[in-house]
Amino acid sequence: MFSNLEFFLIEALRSFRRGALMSLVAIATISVSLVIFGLFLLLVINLGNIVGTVSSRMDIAAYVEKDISLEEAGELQLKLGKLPGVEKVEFISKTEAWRNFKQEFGTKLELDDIMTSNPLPHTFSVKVRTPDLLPAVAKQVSNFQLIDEVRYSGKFIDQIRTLVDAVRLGGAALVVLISFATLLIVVNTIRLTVLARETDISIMKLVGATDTFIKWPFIIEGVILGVLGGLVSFIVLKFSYDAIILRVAAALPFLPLVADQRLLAVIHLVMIVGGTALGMLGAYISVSRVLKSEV
Amino acid sequence: MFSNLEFFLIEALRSFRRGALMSLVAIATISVSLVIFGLFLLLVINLGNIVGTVSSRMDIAAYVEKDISLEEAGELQLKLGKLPGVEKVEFISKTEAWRNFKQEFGTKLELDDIMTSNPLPHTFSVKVRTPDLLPAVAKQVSNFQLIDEVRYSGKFIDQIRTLVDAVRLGGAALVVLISFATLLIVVNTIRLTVLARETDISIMKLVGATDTFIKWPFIIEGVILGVLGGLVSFIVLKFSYDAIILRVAAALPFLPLVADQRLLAVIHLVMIVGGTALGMLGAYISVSRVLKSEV
Amino acid sequence: MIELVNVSKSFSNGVDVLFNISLNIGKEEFVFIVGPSGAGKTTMMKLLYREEMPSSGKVIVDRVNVAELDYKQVPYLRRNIGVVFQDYKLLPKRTVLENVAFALRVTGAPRSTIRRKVMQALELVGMLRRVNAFPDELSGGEKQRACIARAIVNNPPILLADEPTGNLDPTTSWDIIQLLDKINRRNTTVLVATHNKSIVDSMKRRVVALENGRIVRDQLLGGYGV
Amino acid sequence: MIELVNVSKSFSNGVDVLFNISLNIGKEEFVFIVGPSGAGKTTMMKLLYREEMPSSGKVIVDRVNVAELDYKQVPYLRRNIGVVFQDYKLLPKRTVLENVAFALRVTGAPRSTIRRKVMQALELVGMLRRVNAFPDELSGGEKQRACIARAIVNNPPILLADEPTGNLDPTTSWDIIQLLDKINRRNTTVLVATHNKSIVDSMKRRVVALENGRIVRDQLLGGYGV
Ligand SMILES: Nc1ncnc2c1ncn2[C@@H]1O[C@H](COP(=O)(O)OP(=O)(O)OP(=O)(O)O)[C@@H](O)[C@H]1O
Ligand SMILES: Nc1ncnc2c1ncn2[C@@H]1O[C@H](COP(=O)(O)OP(=O)(O)OP(=O)(O)O)[C@@H](O)[C@H]1O
Ligand SMILES: [Mg+2]
Ligand SMILES: [Mg+2]
Repeated sequence: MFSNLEFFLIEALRSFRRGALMSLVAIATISVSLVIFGLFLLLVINLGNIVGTVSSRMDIAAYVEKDISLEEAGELQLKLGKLPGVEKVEFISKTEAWRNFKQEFGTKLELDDIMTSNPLPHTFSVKVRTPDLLPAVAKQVSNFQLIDEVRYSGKFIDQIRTLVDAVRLGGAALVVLISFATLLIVVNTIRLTVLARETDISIMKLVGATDTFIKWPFIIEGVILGVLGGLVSFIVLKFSYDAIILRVAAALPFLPLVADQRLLAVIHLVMIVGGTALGMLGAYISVSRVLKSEV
Repeated sequence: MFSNLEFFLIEALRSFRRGALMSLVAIATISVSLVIFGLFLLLVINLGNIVGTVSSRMDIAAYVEKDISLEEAGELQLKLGKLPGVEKVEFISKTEAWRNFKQEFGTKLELDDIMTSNPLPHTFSVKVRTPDLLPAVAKQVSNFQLIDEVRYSGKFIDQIRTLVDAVRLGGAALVVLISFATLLIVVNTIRLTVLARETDISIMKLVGATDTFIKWPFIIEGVILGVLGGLVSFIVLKFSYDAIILRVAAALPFLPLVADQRLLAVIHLVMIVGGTALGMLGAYISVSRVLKSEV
Repeated sequence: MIELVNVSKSFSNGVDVLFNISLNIGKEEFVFIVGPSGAGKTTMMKLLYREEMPSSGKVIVDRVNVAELDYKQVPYLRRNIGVVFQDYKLLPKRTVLENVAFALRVTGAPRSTIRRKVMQALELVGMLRRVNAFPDELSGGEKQRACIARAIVNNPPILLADEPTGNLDPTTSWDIIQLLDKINRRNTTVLVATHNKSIVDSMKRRVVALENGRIVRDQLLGGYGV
Repeated sequence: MIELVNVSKSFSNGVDVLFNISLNIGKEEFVFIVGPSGAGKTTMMKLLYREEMPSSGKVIVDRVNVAELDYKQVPYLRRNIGVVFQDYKLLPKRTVLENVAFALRVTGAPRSTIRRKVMQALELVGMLRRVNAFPDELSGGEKQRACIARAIVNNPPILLADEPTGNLDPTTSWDIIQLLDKINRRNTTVLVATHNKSIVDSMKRRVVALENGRIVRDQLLGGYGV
């Protein structure tokens, strides 16, 4: 088997070269579908990321009515920060809250004239890691003696959570669907190139070639088509995505786009490896089919 | 030319039937890429719609400090509603606003004990048609004598507006890109089926067929492949989208998905017509190429 | 009808095939082209219906210099030249009937006459039995006869037959040659490239012998050998 | 070496081609198969290397019933049978050299012996001049000779030649037949289907005549006709 590897490789390269136009058309098709796949993947990942970030901004407000010292507040803040699932705790003193309130409504209402004392409580703003932790964390926060009341916008959070779940689920479904579509397109493209050589295959069988012997060069050729298609799509996607995040970062700095180089590297790898695997698979399936239908 | 139409049609159907496997593979590829195209289109349209709706929920708050009668309020509401760009005007009386406020902060603050009178103003909540109209409308609203102050969350709105623009632009770019990709895939797929019949074409030329005569059956066959691919993708897309909106409507009732039957019909039409046109184009390009390269 | 003037042909990959060929064939003639394998017989015929272009010299068919013909005119030239290709060139996905009919269809002939003429031609070559078979289902000789039927179905003024009896038994071969002879008598110029010595010898027609791309003999009432 | 016992063959579309053929060919024999076009010569040969399966009867090659052979074994059967196909069956995108080499490559022969044997075979058929040409660039006779070279390159114990001289001039034809004869003397069973009367007549070998799918004559030291 392996003594033939060199020969198979040469064979594959030759048929690739001699059927240049078909090969180019096939590579173009494969690249295009992989680029779409990659774009979709990045889109879904970014959507998930955006929704995730938005939802992580949801926080719990914990009110303390008793007048506490800054020391007590700091201590409590530390304790709250150590609760599992909590990302960040902010302290807004009642004075600060009152200032904010006055800033919101104040200019037109002579509040200080009406009210002699600040009616608002101290507030701890507790950020949790994921929105589904909100109820549990809220419960724990309310167990602290000093805390009088705990609030979070339950209904809104529920909606956001459902939305996040939906985007994640829909995204996953989309990725599965597009993966499948890409698979179909790549496999079909390669199948078309193999079908075009049915006659060759039947001649090879007639002069005593085993199925395995016929298969290998086709599979290697499929791999070559897949690798090249994958590489082209990788290059296109890398440069266009880099351009996109640059532009988006400039225009919409508040949008949290994924620019984690390691994640992107993984995606690019997936595309190249995927292209290769699909090329191989496509060739394998097609040539096996043709072989079976031949004498 | 047209006396031959029947013949060409028969020819096309025949070669379609006799190259059944290749035709099926081609149709599958075309359908798949059209389905992706359609999904993308629907995704982009829905994203645009969602962002649009979210942003249309942004409103202008116009405060009236003077105590006005219900009559006056109604009159003003009517006038505001007639401003260009305004979609809806809501009136929140100071009593109502105070009640809302107390509901938000009230349980823990004995507000009524502290404050003898309601410190809040009457509010008109003005919804505009598109977020970019906000500044202009706000200015006009502030021109009314009774209105003391006008507010809208400028920075947030600016962000939203940029986001909406970005989604629309990005969506349009994506749609263009995916259209192009679909075009490439469909055209290439058909090209592969034509390339597989180069020998046939050269024989036809040798027995005296004109280029036009050779072209037509291929073009008709391309149209058939395109139509069938378009139809399959239409059916797949229609049923899956219907299923999706049903589920989404149940799970995320607040998400404004596009279910406008006329718009959907247009999209489906685009897919079938697009498939057909691409099939024709693909066949035309490929067969012309092959013809030129032959003797 | 056919005139070659100082025609040479080299293929793009540097193979020289024909050297300075000059030949004049009248409308009523029946000419055998003989010569060893690879002498250039097929290439010479290809020049006439412009499957190949001459490297130099003039190829005149029916008073027209084929090499200078407008691309658009080539199909009409080819309709006037029936060709029995050495390798048949049948369309693989069409039946015998369809293959033969194709040569008439391209001319825009009405459907009714097509069927009649096709059946006539197939009868002449003894292929009525296999009209609905595909080329893959034919024996070598049957393919050859289908190809002959296609070449004559159109009653072209010129008929080129490249080794038309290579896969036929002597009896059928003889029938085919008689047929070509009959066609020739109906005012068709006929060129036959062949290795069939007995046929050439017994027909006693003009013989043009090629060797290594040169005409080495041009003899009225000739035989296969010298 | 080869034994057919009551073999019949009908194609799936209902065409009956062979009727109750029985035939026994020894290891050292050289047999001509003759008969009119469409008689069933090619079909009979196809049964031997299992391109077709018999509808009934036994086809025994080298003591093995070919029809019952395991699918995996078919390539090995075919390596033992060199075939000159009537329609050549050269791989279009490979040169003459590569086409001939292919028949050796499938056997896993080492590279060095491949080149030597291929050049030898091509020399025997007089094709050294065109080793790097593609089939499209060959004349009819050259294709045929390339196909012959491929069939013999492997020194198979059985050689089937289906109309191996249909596109060759008498001299080359004669050379090829002498070559087949020489191969036969080196202990190879040779079957030649042919329409070439003069060759069959002058070789004086066993002749099997087919007509309409039946053996009508089986004669040692026979001629083409009766
Ligand atoms: N397309 C081509 N490119 C290169 N060489 C070619 C091409 N076509 C033919 N030849 C060469 O030109 C020479 C003459 O070929 P041609 O087919 O004319 O021979 P022929 O006389 O018809 O022979 P045969 O009797 O074997 O058919 C051959 O040596 C052949 O290899
Ligand atoms: N695959 C097939 N399907 C149907 N009929 C076939 C098939 N192959 C061959 N035939 C028919 O079987 C008959 C015998 O064919 P075969 O090729 O064996 O003839 P042959 O003796 O080799 O003739 P020739 O001398 O013309 O090559 C022919 O009439 C042919 O049309
Ligand atoms: Mg020739
Ligand atoms: Mg035969």
